[in-house]
Amino acid sequence: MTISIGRPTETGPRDGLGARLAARVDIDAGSLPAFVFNDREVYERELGAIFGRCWLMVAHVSEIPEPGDYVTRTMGTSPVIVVRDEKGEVQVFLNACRHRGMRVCRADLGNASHFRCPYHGFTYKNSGELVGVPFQKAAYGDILDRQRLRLLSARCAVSHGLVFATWHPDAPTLEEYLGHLGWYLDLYLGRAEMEVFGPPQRWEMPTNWKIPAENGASDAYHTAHTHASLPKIGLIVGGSKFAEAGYHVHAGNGHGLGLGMPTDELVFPSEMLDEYRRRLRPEQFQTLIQVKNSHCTLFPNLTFVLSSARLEGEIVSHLNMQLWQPRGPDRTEVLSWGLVEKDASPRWKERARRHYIITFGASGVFEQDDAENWMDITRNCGSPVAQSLDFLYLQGLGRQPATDFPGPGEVYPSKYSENNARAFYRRWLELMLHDD
Amino acid sequence: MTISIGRPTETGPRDGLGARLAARVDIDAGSLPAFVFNDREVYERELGAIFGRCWLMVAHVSEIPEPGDYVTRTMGTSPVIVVRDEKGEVQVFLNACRHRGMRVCRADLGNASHFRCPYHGFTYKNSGELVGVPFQKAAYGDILDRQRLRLLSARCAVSHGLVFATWHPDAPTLEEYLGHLGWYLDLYLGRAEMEVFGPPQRWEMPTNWKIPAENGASDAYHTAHTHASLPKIGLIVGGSKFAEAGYHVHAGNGHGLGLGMPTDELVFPSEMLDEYRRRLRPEQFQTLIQVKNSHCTLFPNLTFVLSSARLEGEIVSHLNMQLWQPRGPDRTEVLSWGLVEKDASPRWKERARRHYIITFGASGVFEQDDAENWMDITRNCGSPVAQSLDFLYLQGLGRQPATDFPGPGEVYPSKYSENNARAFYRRWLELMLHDD
Amino acid sequence: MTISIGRPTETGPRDGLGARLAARVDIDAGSLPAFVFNDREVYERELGAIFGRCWLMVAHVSEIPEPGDYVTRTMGTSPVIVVRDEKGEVQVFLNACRHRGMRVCRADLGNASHFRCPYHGFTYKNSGELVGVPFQKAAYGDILDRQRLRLLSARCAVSHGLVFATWHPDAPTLEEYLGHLGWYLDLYLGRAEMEVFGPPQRWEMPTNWKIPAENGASDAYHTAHTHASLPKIGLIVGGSKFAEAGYHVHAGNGHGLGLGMPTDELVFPSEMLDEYRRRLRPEQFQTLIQVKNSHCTLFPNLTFVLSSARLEGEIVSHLNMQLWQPRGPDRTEVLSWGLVEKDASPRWKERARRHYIITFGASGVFEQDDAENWMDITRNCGSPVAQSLDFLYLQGLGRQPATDFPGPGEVYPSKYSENNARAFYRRWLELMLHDD
Amino acid sequence: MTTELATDPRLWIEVHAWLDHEAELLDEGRFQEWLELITEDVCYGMPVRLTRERGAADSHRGNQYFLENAATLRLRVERLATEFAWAEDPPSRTRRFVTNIRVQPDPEGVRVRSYLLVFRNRGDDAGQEWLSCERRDLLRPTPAGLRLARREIWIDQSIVGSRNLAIFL
Amino acid sequence: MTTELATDPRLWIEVHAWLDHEAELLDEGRFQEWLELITEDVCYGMPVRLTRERGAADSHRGNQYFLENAATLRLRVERLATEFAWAEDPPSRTRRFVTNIRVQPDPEGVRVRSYLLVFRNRGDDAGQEWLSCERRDLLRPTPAGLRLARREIWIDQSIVGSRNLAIFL
Amino acid sequence: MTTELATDPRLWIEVHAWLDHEAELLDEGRFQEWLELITEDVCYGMPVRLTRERGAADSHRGNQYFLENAATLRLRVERLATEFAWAEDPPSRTRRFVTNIRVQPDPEGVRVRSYLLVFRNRGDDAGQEWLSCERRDLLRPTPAGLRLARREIWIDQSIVGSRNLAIFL
Ligand code: FES
Ligand code: FES
Ligand code: FES
Ligand SMILES: [Fe+3]
Ligand SMILES: [Fe+3]
Ligand SMILES: [Fe+3]
Repeated sequence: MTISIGRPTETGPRDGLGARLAARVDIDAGSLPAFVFNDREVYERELGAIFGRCWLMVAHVSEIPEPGDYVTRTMGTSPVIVVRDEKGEVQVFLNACRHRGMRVCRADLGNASHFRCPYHGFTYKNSGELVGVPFQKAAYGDILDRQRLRLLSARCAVSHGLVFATWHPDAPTLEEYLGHLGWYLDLYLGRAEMEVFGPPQRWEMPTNWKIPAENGASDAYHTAHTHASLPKIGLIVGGSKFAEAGYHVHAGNGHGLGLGMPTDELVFPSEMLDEYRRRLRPEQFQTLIQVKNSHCTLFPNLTFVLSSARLEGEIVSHLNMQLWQPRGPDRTEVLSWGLVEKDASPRWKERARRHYIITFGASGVFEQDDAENWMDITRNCGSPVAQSLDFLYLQGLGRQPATDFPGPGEVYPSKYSENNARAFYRRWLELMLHDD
Repeated sequence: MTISIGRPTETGPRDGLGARLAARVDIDAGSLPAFVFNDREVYERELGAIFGRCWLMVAHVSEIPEPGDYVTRTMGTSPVIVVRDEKGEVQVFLNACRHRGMRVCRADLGNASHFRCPYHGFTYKNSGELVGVPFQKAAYGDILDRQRLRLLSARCAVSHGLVFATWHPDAPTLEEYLGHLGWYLDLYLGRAEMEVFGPPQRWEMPTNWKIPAENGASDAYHTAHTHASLPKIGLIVGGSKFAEAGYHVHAGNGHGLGLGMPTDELVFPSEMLDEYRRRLRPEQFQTLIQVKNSHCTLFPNLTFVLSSARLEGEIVSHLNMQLWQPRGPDRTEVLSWGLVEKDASPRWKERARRHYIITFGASGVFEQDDAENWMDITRNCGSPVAQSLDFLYLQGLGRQPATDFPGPGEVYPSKYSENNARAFYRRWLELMLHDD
Repeated sequence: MTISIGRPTETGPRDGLGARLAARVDIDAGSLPAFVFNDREVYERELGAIFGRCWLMVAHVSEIPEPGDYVTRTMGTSPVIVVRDEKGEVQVFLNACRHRGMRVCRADLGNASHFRCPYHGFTYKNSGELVGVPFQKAAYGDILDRQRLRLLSARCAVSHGLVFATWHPDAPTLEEYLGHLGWYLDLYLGRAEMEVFGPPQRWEMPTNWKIPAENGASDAYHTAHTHASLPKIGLIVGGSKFAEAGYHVHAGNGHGLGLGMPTDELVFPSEMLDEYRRRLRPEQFQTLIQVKNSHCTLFPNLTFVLSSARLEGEIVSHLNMQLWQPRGPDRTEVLSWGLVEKDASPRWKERARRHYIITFGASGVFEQDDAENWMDITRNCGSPVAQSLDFLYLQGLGRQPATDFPGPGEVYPSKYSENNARAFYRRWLELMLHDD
Repeated sequence: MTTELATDPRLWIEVHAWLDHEAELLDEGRFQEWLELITEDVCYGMPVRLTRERGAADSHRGNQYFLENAATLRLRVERLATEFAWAEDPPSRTRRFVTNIRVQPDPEGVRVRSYLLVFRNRGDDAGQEWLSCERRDLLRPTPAGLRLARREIWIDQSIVGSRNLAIFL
Repeated sequence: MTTELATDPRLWIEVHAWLDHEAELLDEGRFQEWLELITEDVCYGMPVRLTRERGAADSHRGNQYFLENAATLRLRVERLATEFAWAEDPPSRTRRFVTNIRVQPDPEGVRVRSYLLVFRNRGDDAGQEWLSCERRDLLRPTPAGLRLARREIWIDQSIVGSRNLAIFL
Repeated sequence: MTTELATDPRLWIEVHAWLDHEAELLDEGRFQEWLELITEDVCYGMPVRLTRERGAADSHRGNQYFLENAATLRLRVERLATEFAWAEDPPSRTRRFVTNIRVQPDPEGVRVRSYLLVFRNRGDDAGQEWLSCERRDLLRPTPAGLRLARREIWIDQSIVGSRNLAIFL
C-alpha cells in the first residue's frame, strides 16, 4: 500500500499557502512572518509535509528491551505502536486496524505477542501480520486477502539507542538523514550505554511546536534573561556570559546545536571516563570533557539538553530529551525523558534524576519560564496585527566560521547566534513548498 | 419562503470535496476512505446534503399526546419545536423567531398554546402563525406582513407512531421514503401500541455520527467480540454463533437491518400475542415470534435495537431507539428512548425498562463497549496517516440472496455481512454528490 | 513599517464571502441573513476589515492619569499597551516584542518607565523606543538597526476622555470619524469631568459581538419585553410606553443612539448643574436635563448606556460603557465600566456605583436578560436551517425625520425604530466589501 | 456561640468517612468491596433531567440513566471483572470529590445528601470529563456498619457531558 | 497526637452545616429562604480581579461584580420571582461545592473563609461553566442562628468565565 | 446509630484544618510559611501515570513530575522570590479544593490521604486549567504541630492537562 498523506488537491507550492509563505518569508535576510506560528493552514500542511516525511524519533531502546515489549506513541498526530517483535526487531505500526480503523492497542506500554482489535477481533502478530479473523469463512468466504492486511508499517531504524520511523518511502537512510549530527549524538548518547529513568513525562502546552524546537536548536541567547532566576539559586553556574561561550553548530538538514564550553570542572561522572574513552574518537573525547552544557534539536521536533549544575555543593549533570508533538496550531504535547549512563554509580544516577526533574521536566525551573514565553508568543501570533510582524533572526549573519573546533558541520564561535534557527526554517520551508 | 440550506457556492459534485470523495470511495469494491469519519468539510456538507434533505425522526407520538404538548429537538443541528397544535395536528417548526432569530421556546417539553419570543415579544400560535407583535402600530405602521412571518415549518408526517420531518420541499412522501422498511417497522412498532418510558436519555460522545448509524444498520459481526463480556453475565444468550443466525436486509434508500432468528423461546410478553396477530399480517406475525433480536438503522440516523435476555432467570425484551445527532466531525449527541407495549403487564413493562437501561442507555453495557470503539476510530480518522487508510466493507460481497424469508428488500442469509453498510454509504454518497 | 492586516489573497469584494454577502444582504429592504452572526469566514474578515481599520476605544483617561501609567487591552483580538509616556502623551503599542513577538507587558495595569521582554530581554521605553538589547555587540555586531525596531504604534487620539486607536494609516481624524456623535458624547462625557469607578469588569459571553453592538445602537424596542421584570421591581420607571418616547438618532458612520425623553424629574445630581451649564451649549444643556435614559453604540463596538431609576426611593443614574471584543464567531469578551461625575457628592457617587452594578455589570439585571437573547440567537445562527433565515430590520422604514430636536444627525421621533441598526450594518457591509 | 447543633457530630463524621471510603473503593476499582456496602434491597437510580420553566418538574423517573437493584449492580461488577469490558479496560482514571454532606436521621436509617464531582480521564486523551451531581442516599445501620439502601443521583445536565456512564456514581 | 485544636469542633461543624444549607437553598432556587439567612446590614461584594506583578494588589474594590445590601439582594430575588426573568427561567442547573472551610471566632461574630466551586449548566448546552472563588464571610450569631453579615467573593479569574452572574455566589 | 468511629474526630478535624491551612498558604503565595510545614527529611514526589490494562501497574516512580527533598523545595521557593520567575510572575490565580480526607494513625505519624482539585488561571487567559489528584501524605507530630514528612501526588492524567507544574500540589 502506498501511503499518501494529506489532501492531494491542497499540497504544492503554487497554492494560497505557498504564495503567503513566498511573499513573507526571507530567511537569508533573517525574517520570518509571525503567522507561521499560529495558523491552521500552516499547521495542517506541516502534518503531511514535515511529519509525514521526516524521520521522527519514537522511543529509546531501553524502553523496550525484551521481545514483545511495546510502547504506544504518535508520529506527529498519527498513533503508532513501537514494538520489539519476537525476532527482536523493532517495528513501528500505525495503531489502526485494517478492517475499520480501531486502535488495536490501547495501553501506553506493555508486552504482547499479539494485538487484538476490540471491535471485531481481528488479531495481528507483533510483527504486523493479520493472523486471526473471527468466523472468517462465514463472514468472508474466500475473498479476504490477509497478506495485504498487515498493520501499516512505517520505515524504522535505530541509531544511538533512539528508534526513528518515517512514512516516506523515498526518505534517505537514517544515517544520511542525521548526517553530521551523528558526531554530536555520539557525545550525547554514544559516549556510554544510556538508559531512560522511566516512561516520559507528558503534558500539553498552548504553544506552537516550532517555537520550542527552534529554541532547542538555536537559542542560547535567551538563557541570560529568561533563566535569570537560576544563577541566583545556583542552578546555572558561571559569570554573566555563561550562555555565550562555546560553539554554535548547524549539522545539516535543519539539525542545530550549541555547545557550552569550556567548563571549569568535569560535569560527568568520573567513573565513566574510561568507557567514554573506549567509545569515542579522541577528538570527541577531548571535546566532551570540556563541555559544560549543550542544547540541540534534531529536526524536526526532538530537543536534547545536556545540563549541569552544582546541587547541594556537588557537580551533577544529566541529558534530557523533549519531543514536541504537534497538537494544533497553538498546542503541543511534550514527552520528556531524562537519561543517564547505565553504568554510572547509583548515587550519581539518583542525583542526575533529581537534577533532570528540577530543571527540565514539567515542573522544571528552566522549562517553566521557557514555556511562559512560548505560550504568549503563540497567542500573539494568532492575532491579525501581530501576524503582520516579521520576526528577527539576524544574529550571526555574516559571522566567520570557527576554525578551532574538531567537529563537523557549520561551526561558529559564540553561541549568541541565530544561524541554527535560520537553518531550521530553511529546511522547514523547503519541505513545506516541496511538490510531491 | 424557500429554504436553501448550506452555502450555494460550495455544494455540488465538482468541487474539492466531490473530487476527494470520487478519488477514494469505491463502495462496490467494499472500500471507503477513513477521512470521511473525521473531516470538517465532509461534516459541513452533511448538514445540508443529508440532514437538510432526508426525512428525520424527531419524536414519538406518545411524547406529545395532548393538544399543545410539545418537545424541542434538533434536525441535524437545527433546533425545532415538535408540537401537537390545537387541532391535534403534529407540526414541526424551526425554533427561531422570524424577527431576529431568538428561540421562541427554551424548554425541553411542556404544553403551550402560544410561543412568545423573549427578545421583543413576538407571539406565535402553536400552529405557527405570528399573532402578536408588541406596539405593532407604533413600531411598524402598516408595513409588517404578519402572514409571511409564520414560524418556519418543516414538512411533517407520522408513521408507526414516529414523527418525521424534512426541510426538503421535493422530498418523496414519508411512505415512499421508508419503502420496504415499513414491513419491518410493523414488527418493531406496529405490532402493538407502543409507548416510550419517558423523555430520552441524552449524552454526547466524541464520535462521528455515521459510525454508530452504520453499526446499527449492518454490524452484527462485532457482537461476538465487542460484546464478549455479555454472554458471561447472561445478557447475551446463545452459542458462539449467536450473532450470525438470521437475516440481513437492505430495505432500500440506505435503510438496513438484521434479524436474529430463530429463537429458542418467545421473547415477547405472551399477553400481547393476540394484539400482534390482530395488527400484523400472518407472515409478519410468524416472523415476529421467531425473532430473538434485531438491529436496524433508518437512514440516516435513527437506530433501533430489539434486544432480549434472561434477566434474573426470566425472559425479557425491549425495543430501543437511538438518534445520532451530528454535533461536529467528531461529536455526536445521542437521544435514547426505551419503548414497550402500552398494554403489556406492569411487571413486564418494569422488567423491560430495567432491561433497556442496563443494556442500551448511557450506562448500558452494550452501549459502553460500542462507544469505546466508535470514539477511538473517530480519533484515528483525524490523523493524516490513518486518513490514508481505506476501510474494508467486503463481507457478503457476491453472496446469494435468501429465498426462505417472507419480508421485502434485499435479504441475505447470515447476519455476518456488510451489505447494509455498503447500501448505507451508497445512499450517503449519492446525497453528498447530489447537485441541487 | 506598513501594517497589512489579514491575508492579502483573501480580502476583496469579489471572493466567496463577498458573493455570499451580496446575494443575501439587502439593508434597504430591512433584510440581513442570519449567517453573518455565526460564521467563521465573516468573523475572520471582520478582524481585518472592521477591527483593523476603525478607530477603536481602548481606555478612559482616568485609568492612566500619571506618566508611566498603563493598561493592557486588545484592539479586536490584537493585544496593546495603552500608556501615558513620560511626556504625558498617551500612546498605544502592540504588545509584542519586535524580536520574536513575546508580550513585553503581562500585567493588566501598572506604572512603568520601560517594558522589558521576558524572553531575551529587549527593553523598550514607554514611548516605544528599543533602548536595550542584551549583549548587543556580541550578538549582533553592528547589524541591528534599533531605530526601526520601536514597538509597533497604533495611531492614537483622545476625545471626551476616551482613548481611541486605529491601525489604519489612512483613517480620517478621530474627530471626523466621530462626526455628529460628538454632540451626543458631550452629553454623556463632556457635561462634566467623568471618571471610571475602577478597572473594567470583564467576562466572556457565547455571542457574536455584533448583536450587542446593534442592540446598543438601535434597540429600544426590546426593553418592554426583554426587561419586563424590571418595572416590577422599580428599576424601570414609567408607563407601558417607557421605551418609546424620545428620539432615535443616526449620527453617521454607523454610530447610533436613542434618547429617552422627556423625564418627569431630573436624573442627574443637582450639584452638577452649574458645571453642565458651563461645559455645554445651551441647546445641549436643555436636552440633557430632559433626558431620562439613553443608549448608544459608537461604531463598531463601544456601547454607552445612561440609565436612571428610583433606588430605595431616590433618583439615581449613571453612565456605563461596554466594549464588545470579538473572540470568535460566537464569543465576545465584555469590558464594562461605570462612570460618574468626578465632582458629584460622595453619596451620589456611591449610589451611582451601586446602580451601575445592579443594572449593567456582569450581574446586572438588564445585562442578564439581554445576554440570554444574544446567546441563543448566536447559537441558532450556527445551524444551517436558521442560517437560511433573513432577519427583519423594518421598523421605521419610510418614517419622517423629527423636526423638533436640536441635535445633529438623522433624527427620528419615537425610539421604536430599526433605522440605526440599518445604518450600523450599512457601514459594516461597506467595510466588509471594501477593496484595500 | 454554643448553639445547638442540628446534627450529631459523631454521625456526621461517620457518614463523611463512609462516603469517603466508598469513593476510595470506586476510584481504586475495588468493586467487589463496594458491593459489600449495599443492601440486598438496594434501589439505585438516576433520573433524566429536563429543562423546564421555573417551578415545573425538571426530572423524569420514567427514563433513568441507571435503575438498578442488587442483582443488576452485581452483573455490572461481574462484567468489569471479565477481560472483555473494553469501555473500562484500560480503566479510566476517576476521582470522586464528595462535599456538602448533609445528614438527617430517620426511622428508616440515615438520610444523606451529598454533592459529588467526578473527574474522569481515559487513555491518552488530553481532555477531561466532569460530572456534577447530587446524591440522595438512604444509609441503613447494620451490625456490619452503614449500608446503602437507596441512592438517587441528580445529574446537573440535561445532556450528560460524558462519553458514557461506564462508571458508578 | 492530642494537640490543641485551633478551632472549636462544634463551631466548625456548625459553620459547615450552615454553608451546606445555604448552598442547598441556592441550588434549589429557594431564594426567599436564603434571604432569611442574611442580616439587615449585610454587605455582599465581589471585587474585580487583576493580573499584576507578584506582590502588587490584584483586586479592585472600585468596580465590583456585586456590591449589594439587603435591599438590592431582595430586589434581585424579587425579580427572579417574576415570570420575565429570562436569564434564569428556565433555571440553570447549579451545584455549589463548598470546601476548605476555616473558622475564626471574632468579637463581631465568626469569620469564615471557604472555597466555592460552582458548576452551572443551562438548557441544552452540552458545555459546562465553572466558577472558582473564595468567600470571606462574617457570620453573626442571632437568636435564630448564624446570619450572613458580610461576604466578599474573590473570583479566581480576571475575565470571568461565565456568560453572566445571574446566580448568587 | 452510635457505632464506633474508625477515626478519632479530633484528629480528623485537626488534619482537616492542617490541609486547609496549607492550601491557604499556597493559594496566597505564602511559600516561606509553607516551607515551615515540612520536615527536614521530607520526601515529595509525583510519579508518572500510565494507561495499562486493568490490574497492571499504572504509575512509574522512575520518572516523576516532582521528586523533591527539603533542599530542592527551598530552591524552588527561593526562585519564586526572585524577580525573574516569569512562569509565576505575574502569579497564577490558584484554588486548591481539598476533599475526601482520610486519616490513619500510624507509628510513624499520621497517614493522610486526600483528594485535591486545583483550579488555575493566568493572565488574561479566559480558559481554565484543572488538575485532579490524590495526595498520600505522612504528617509527623512535632512540638510545633503536624509537619509534612512525605507526600506522593497521584495525578489523574497520563498527559498532564496543565501548561507546566510551576505550582506546588
Ligand atoms: S475494526 Fe478491527 S476488527 Fe473491525
Ligand atoms: S427576535 Fe423575536 S421578537 Fe425580536
Ligand atoms: S522575543 Fe523579546 S527579546 Fe526576544
Ligand atoms: Fe530555555
Ligand atoms: Fe454493539
Ligand atoms: Fe437590553
